[in-house]
Amino acid sequence: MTDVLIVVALLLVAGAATAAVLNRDPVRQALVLSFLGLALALLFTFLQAPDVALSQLAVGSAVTPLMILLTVRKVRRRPGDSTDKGRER
Amino acid sequence: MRADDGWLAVALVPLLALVPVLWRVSRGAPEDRLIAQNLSSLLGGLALLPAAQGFGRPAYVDVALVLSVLGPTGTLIYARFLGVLPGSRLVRRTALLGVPAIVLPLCVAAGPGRAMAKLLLIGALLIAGSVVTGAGGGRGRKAAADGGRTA
Amino acid sequence: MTVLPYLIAGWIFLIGVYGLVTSRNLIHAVGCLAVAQSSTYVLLLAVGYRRGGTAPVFSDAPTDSRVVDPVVQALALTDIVVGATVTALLLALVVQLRKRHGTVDPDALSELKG
Amino acid sequence: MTARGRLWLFLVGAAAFAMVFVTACFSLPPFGSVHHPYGERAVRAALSHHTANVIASVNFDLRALDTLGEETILFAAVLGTVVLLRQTADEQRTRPEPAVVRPRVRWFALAMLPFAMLIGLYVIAHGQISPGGGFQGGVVTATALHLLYLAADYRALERVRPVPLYEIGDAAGEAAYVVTGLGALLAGSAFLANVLPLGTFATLSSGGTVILLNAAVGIEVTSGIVVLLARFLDQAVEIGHADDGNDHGNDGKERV
Repeated sequence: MTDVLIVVALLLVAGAATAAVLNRDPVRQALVLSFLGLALALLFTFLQAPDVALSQLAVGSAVTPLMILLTVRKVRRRPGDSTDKGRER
Repeated sequence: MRADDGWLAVALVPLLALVPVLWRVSRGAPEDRLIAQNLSSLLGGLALLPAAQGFGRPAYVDVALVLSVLGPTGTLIYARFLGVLPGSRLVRRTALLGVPAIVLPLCVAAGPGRAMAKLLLIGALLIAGSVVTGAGGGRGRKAAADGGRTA
Repeated sequence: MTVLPYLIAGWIFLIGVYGLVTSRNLIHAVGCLAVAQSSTYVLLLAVGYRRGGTAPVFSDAPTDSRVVDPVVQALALTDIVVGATVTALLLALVVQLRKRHGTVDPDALSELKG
Repeated sequence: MTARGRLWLFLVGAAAFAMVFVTACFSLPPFGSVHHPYGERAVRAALSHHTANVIASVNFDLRALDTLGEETILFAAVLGTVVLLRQTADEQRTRPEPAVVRPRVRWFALAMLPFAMLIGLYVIAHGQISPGGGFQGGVVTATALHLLYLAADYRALERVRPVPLYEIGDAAGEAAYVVTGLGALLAGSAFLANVLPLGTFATLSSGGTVILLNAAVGIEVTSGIVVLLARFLDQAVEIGHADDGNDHGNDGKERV
């Protein structure tokens, strides 16, 4: 049964990683990245590594998304040639 | 430490439910993505609790404890930057039905004591987080500039 | 099952690098780098896993129980937190680039340089 | 190099990597194998040092020098970010308008703040016994502080969070780690050797220097993350370019 959990978590991680790369808009990517962090934390727990899972959760659920979102806000703040990346999608 | 397959099978249910949630996070409408992100942390907590019991390691519950605090925090961060906090009946129902359905049997299995208090705390935090982030109340103020563009 | 976790780690690495190569936005590229980085954690922990083992934390387990490898876990755990601060450093570089050159598109940046 | 050329180069490289990697995978010991010579030695060493959490023992005792390296990378990364995101001469600070926060969110965030803080400190303090430690708990504690940003706005956070104090904390954490290591030298042992009494197995005071090093890392990570987020928040919410004109009126405002 542990193996089943590990395989499902592995597939979730692989899917989330692929989705994170294919979402080209940073804000959407940040949402997928926090899902990836959660999937990784679940996988690590099933691999009997709760310490690593805690580390991943702590970083992935709030700190990394906050930094990415703040960077996006800063970068889009000034009107300029490439600020409209998000609009073109 | 013999793994208890029954509890691990229970953990498999929320884990499998994360598959469609992943689809929504990566392909849904903007508000659906936020709801899906919110739902994912709730389902993650619901998978971790029975897994800890299944592995026979109450110490693993700490992971769910941290998730129950940081999950809603993450959702609120997105909500602030996107300018929306969409309500979701799905999130509220999953929390109000799923959390007692998993936490109460776990409490019975753990018996009275510190472990049970911790489980009840996590359950309460999960429900509180989901109710607050899932209750909606329409759009706040629709973001005018950067938030609206990204949403 | 005997090699699946290793192969998945390889896939995560490749897809992350693919994102880096094709990215048109440096913030997205930093995210892709984080994805590629996570492949190392998956690989390390997969190597350290032992069937039927439990976590090498003996607060609630007898000291003679079969445990998984603690060394790889220690490696992964510190790297996750350090990796987050390095991500912050890269994002700070992106902010600086945006200030200096007014763009976050790597292709536009290389044109500027000539 | 054109985007097309780059993609082709990647595809060729990826194909070569995939071939070598897959070959290597099939030569690795199969997933879940029982043979872990280093792991077994680490477990034995940790138990002989009365540390219940073997991972904490590996990090802060057996391979403490390695963790000093990791900690220094963290320190350097925080320092680099602070330098990169400092306010330059052509930038000016604007005061963002107060945010509009729903009462429900405000109360929730305020109620969670002490919980999250306590959980973070609990994770740090129990590092040598149960899963957790300075690295993980530090991040949780730092995140907890930012619930105040969610409950109100950036100005409220600024009032209760003196950044210089956390900058000192960051350096003090790093210094405390080195000083603990030097203390071992003074005690007539090797740098970062575990010289303190080891205590009773699986209690809060077990593990000797593991507790001190764990606490030092906890302080450094907490302060480091707070400083990092403070710099990003400054840049995103307050600091604007002098030429921006009335751009701030809309964008400095916070929502939800």
